[in-house]
Amino acid sequence: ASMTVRDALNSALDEELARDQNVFIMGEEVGRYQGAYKITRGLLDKHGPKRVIDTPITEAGFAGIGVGAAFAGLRPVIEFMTFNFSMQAIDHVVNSAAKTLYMSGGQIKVPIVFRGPNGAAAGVAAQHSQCFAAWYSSCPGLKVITPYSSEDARGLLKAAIRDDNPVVFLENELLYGESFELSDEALGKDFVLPIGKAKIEREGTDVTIVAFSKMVGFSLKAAAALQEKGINAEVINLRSIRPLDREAIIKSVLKTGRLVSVEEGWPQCGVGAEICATIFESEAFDALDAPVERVTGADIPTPYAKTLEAASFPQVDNIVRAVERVCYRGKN
Amino acid sequence: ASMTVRDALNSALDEELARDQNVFIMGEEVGRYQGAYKITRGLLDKHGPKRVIDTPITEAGFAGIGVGAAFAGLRPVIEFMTFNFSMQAIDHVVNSAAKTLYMSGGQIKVPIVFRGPNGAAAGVAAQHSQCFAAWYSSCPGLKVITPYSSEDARGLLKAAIRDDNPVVFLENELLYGESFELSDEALGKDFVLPIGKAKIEREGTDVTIVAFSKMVGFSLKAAAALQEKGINAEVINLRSIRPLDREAIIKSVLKTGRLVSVEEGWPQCGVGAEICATIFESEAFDALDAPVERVTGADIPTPYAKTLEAASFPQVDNIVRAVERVCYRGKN
Amino acid sequence: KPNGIKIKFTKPIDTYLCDGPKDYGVTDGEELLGFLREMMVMRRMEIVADQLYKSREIRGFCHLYDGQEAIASGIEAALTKQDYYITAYRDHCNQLLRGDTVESVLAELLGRVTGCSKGKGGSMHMYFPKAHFYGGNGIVGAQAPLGTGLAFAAQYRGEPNVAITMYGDGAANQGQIYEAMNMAALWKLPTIFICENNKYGMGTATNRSAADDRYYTRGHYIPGLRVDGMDVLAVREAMWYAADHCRSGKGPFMMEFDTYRYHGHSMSDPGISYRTRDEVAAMRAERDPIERVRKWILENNIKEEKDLKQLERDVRKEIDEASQKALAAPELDISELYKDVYSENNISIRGVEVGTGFNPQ
Amino acid sequence: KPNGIKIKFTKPIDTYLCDGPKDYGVTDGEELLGFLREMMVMRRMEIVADQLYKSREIRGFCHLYDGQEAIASGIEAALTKQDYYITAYRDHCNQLLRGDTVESVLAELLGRVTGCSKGKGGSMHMYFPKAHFYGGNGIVGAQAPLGTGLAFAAQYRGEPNVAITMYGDGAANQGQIYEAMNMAALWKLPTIFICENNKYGMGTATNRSAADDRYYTRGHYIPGLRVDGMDVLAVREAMWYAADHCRSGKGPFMMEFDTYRYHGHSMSDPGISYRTRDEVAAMRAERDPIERVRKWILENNIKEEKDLKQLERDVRKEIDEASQKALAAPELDISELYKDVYSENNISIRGVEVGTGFNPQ
Ligand SMILES: Cc1ncc(C[n+]2csc(CCOP(=O)(O)OP(=O)(O)O)c2C)c(N)n1
Ligand SMILES: Cc1ncc(C[n+]2csc(CCOP(=O)(O)OP(=O)(O)O)c2C)c(N)n1
Ligand SMILES: [Mg+2]
Ligand SMILES: [Mg+2]
Repeated sequence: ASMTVRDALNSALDEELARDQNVFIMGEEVGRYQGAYKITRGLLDKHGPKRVIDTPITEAGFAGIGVGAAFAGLRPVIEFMTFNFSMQAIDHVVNSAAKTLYMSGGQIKVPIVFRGPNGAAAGVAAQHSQCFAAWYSSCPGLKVITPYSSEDARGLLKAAIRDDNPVVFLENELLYGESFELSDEALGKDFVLPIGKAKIEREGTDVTIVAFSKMVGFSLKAAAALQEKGINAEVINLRSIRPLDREAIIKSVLKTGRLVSVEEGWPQCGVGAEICATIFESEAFDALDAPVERVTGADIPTPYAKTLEAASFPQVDNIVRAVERVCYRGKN
Repeated sequence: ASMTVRDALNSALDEELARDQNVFIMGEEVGRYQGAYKITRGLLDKHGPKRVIDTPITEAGFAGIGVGAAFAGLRPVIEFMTFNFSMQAIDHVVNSAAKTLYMSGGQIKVPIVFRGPNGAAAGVAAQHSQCFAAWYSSCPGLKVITPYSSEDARGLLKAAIRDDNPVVFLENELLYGESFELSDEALGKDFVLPIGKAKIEREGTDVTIVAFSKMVGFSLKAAAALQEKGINAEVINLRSIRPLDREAIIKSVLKTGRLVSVEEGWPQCGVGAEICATIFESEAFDALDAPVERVTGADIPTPYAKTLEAASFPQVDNIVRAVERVCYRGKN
Repeated sequence: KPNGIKIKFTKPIDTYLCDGPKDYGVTDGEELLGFLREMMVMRRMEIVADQLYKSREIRGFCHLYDGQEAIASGIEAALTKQDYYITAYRDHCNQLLRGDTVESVLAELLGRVTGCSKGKGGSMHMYFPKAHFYGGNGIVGAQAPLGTGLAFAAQYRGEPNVAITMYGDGAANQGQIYEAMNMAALWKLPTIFICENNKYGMGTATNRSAADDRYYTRGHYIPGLRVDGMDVLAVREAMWYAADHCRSGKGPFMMEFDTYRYHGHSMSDPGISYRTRDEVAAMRAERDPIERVRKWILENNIKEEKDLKQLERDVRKEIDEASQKALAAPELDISELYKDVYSENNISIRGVEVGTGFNPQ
Repeated sequence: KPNGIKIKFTKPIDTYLCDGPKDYGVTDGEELLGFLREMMVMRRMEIVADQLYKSREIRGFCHLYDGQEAIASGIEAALTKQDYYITAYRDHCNQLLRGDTVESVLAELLGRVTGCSKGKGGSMHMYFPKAHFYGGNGIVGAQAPLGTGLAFAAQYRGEPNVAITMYGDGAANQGQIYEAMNMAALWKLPTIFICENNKYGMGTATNRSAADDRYYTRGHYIPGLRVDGMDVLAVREAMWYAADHCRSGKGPFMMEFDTYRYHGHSMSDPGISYRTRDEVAAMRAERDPIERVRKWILENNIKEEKDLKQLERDVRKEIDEASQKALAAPELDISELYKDVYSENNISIRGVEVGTGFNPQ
């Protein structure tokens, strides 16, 4: 069956609400408005206002309420309308949620999911285009998930809700409407994907492209283009940024000897930087035939105008060129 | 002359307050209490309550007020009692301060300094020990400074206050009481250091150690210990994390062929990770005789107990061992 | 052409911890015509923006102000251009009334180099520092401390100016507004917190987001007024009162304007799933701020119906021309992508790929 | 041994949007002795903590509760251990009174494995989930939404329990408290916001941090009480009243306890640069919460002076023993450094150097 990412997220939420009375969804416009991006469509009608809760526009407040409820044993799913607004509440994500199990010597679990669209959408300018993958993934105690396909969306969101740790679940608005094939298994009520495991979306032998979220699709397109140029790229969908599946990356590089990382976030101290460090610190380093390259969002606040915006984020071409460089093609 | 970092910061603030009526200091307990860590000691008496302003405990509020005042042309110095509390106000640092010049097409400058102690102190546990160098340094529009010595403190704080851009100035509580020699030049009222330039604290030929803040001191100690083992290490004090002085790092690695980065922050997507990526993306890669290694804070929330805490952050030994490894010593 | 027209406010002004202004406004024909024209321009500009959005020339978020025009007009009539001003993302008309042109606003919406932010900001990020207008802010509530900071600067420099912060009923629950109010009151900053209560924050009605929706009292220890925001004279009268309060050193003031947005929250919201078509239609029929001024003009025989029709045609033409001009302008050159990140424009900046971006050498 | 002792509160209870409880408490000898002992234990425990800090056995931040004991005691007397409870970093005594032992609290301060958080949390991070105590929080104000979330859980599950959030006068200005209050009132959550007004937030007196320092009214639309926090019976009476309000479904309640901290803000603060020694001395002499109970006991001939002296000696001994035991315990084994980051403890975790840390394989 084919399903949009939106429906995959929606069905995952629906099923988890039905499965466990402790699960509830809370956020701005998640109920009567059906979600700013319609991820929660129909859930209020089906599960009622006790389980699907519209909040005032007070992120610190409702994120904190969610964490408190999780302390007490509930399993909140907190929607940030977009992750840009999670900055209002970031102290609760990090200081209240991520650190409490440790600070309490293992006594207080915080089974909560913070979810919503992350990173750039289209034409929404600097304050609404930030990628939080690197920041949150730097924090011990959190798990950070970045689904790409509908399978990812279903399997990882259900896993996140069932996880006993705080999970930051970074969706992408521009993927919501995209359709993907789903196996029967992936349609099952208990379909969960393991958190912390990457997926090889395309096997290849010449070069490894590591990406997450929307950039997985771009990387697959780049791989197709590269195939025509005789370069057989392997594409890894990280799925989870924390725990980061370093083994999957290393294993692939041991095979290909070449690596390009792709992300929409800013370059400095980004996910690509971490991948670079991972290579230095593993046996993959010796297998390298070329230096690793990053393709990233440009190091600027996101501009509004269309052409400028397009130049601020990786396009398929950028990936192709970077791969060609690490394969010593196109250079000179 | 010898001066503590505390006095260096204090004198820099004092002089800039005296120099420019638009400069003021605002924060919790900066006035009558003389600063939680006494950085602002005496300034209220000297410059009066209009220039040294005690605020309620409302970081989002006073950080935002500072940014608004900067929009209007004042030059606020906002003290976060510690940078841990900057998470309450991080939206103003990033969305209100860093992005506004760009969003306004260059019309609105935001000459503001956010300063205070960053990272781990002693025995203050997980919520009070976070290093924000990587997060803030990922943000275009911000400058991020991490002074080590009293010279750094004076020259960089004065430069930050005179800068027309928002600057995040990350001090270290455990350095406040340390004394350093200051040249006559560094005592001058107009002594400023260039933002974005690293300093070679110790020249060496065998390996480069890149560090910032307190870890510069540890790295110098490690270098001394390594000298005894016949390894001549160059120690780079980054001084500024954004702009990051990539050239200085690259130049050094071209000479030494080996690199270890040291920081107290968490490893994932940290400053060390960025340094790793920088090497891959520069000619320094070809000069490498060994893979780069990171020494970082352990990937855990900071524990309170003394021994555990010590094991959570780089010690001189860790640096020595990492250097020995990249020099292929000690690794049989 | 009668002078000194006295118009009693149809809705009484509600007061909190203060006496409040008089219950009528005084105006004259010229002024009323000025209000009418200005409000027509705003209305028409937003309708053109709506059209340009639907034809995919404008992208992303786009929040329109139609229905709320009397607030922007009444505020300008009461303040000077030295007074500081900040609002949220619904900022096109505020930008315009501070002194910018329709062309500049539309060009920004279109992402053109001639836009007020050179196309870098878009709908939510307009600024007019010449007249002390500091945006335009996409983060709900963030403008409150920023606006308080503008007031801080005014007080710091001993200026007689006030600073106003506009925010919505939805934003009114944001904690940082309370932090700002506390400091404003503690330090007696000359600032007016203005809640534009248009009854919904996106799709949530006020009674579902606020434990107490009398926003003019939410300053608790700060005096406030609730005023008909569809009546430009009432807005002005109330703003005079509040600004006097601030300028006389008494500290901050809370203002609530009772208003309504005709459009959905933003272009992606049809605006009828959480409120009825009837509600919107009734509001247009009974309380429209432009119709009201038009009625005053006709009732007082300042102009005839046909003159006002002509005025409307003129306004349309003017805005269509501005729109054409805006459309004709190019986007910013791609080389400017890396400008304005820092004030000095000589710091190297990485692009998407290695070796791209800006390098000052 | 007289029963049913009636004690009129020396300070009247101030009310806001409610009638308030009666102006006296009823107790008996046994109960008073219980209060006395419990408060002596708290006092002594904090003094021992002070000593251990000065001998460098305790490190980092350490905020003591002496002076405020009647609040912790009065609250426990009014609530059940099913009621939810959260406070700030000044949490040693709350932890103790929820049911933990002196040894466990001191061991945590000492970073020992026998500490309530195994030495990982320290002074600011104590928890006793068995009795619904959720800390201990180092971020000023953060506990307010968290505590509201505890109340949310109680309501969600249909429990009869209330949740209390304690915060200081300094914290009272934090915006997130207002966000939490709004939602609590909107959803009628059974939660009591308790401001322990000890007159200073670190070094800032309330009149320099709050535009309005009647914290019991700061809920604006939420009823509140201001109560003598040095009178354990007044605290209990007020808490009964507030808890009744919450349990009956009427929503949140604001409580302000008028109190004082004898020590500086934390161990690094001598506590006399922003207040006078006289002020502290007068407070000890006139309002000490323990002395007051002692006086009631003597006045009502429940015990004699010498019995109370003996009680004090017993308490000292008990706490010295607990302290010795705590000191004797080891720190957590270094191998536990990487535990409790995640609930499953099978995720690999990097240490300071490559190759160090935890690897499940
Ligand atoms: C901090 C934050 N949270 C959420 C949003 C998303 N958002 C944008 S506008 C809006 C509704 C605001 O309503 P209101 O304040 O009443 O203003 P109005 O749109 O009615 O003018 C929301 C939820 C945001 N931009 N910022
Ligand atoms: C968000 C935040 N800002 C600042 C601090 C530093 N700080 C710790 S306690 C304190 C004073 C709090 O005073 P109050 O709320 O009155 O509580 P009290 O200490 O008097 O019990 C401050 C400023 C902090 N821990 N968290
Ligand atoms: Mg609204
Ligand atoms: Mg206090």
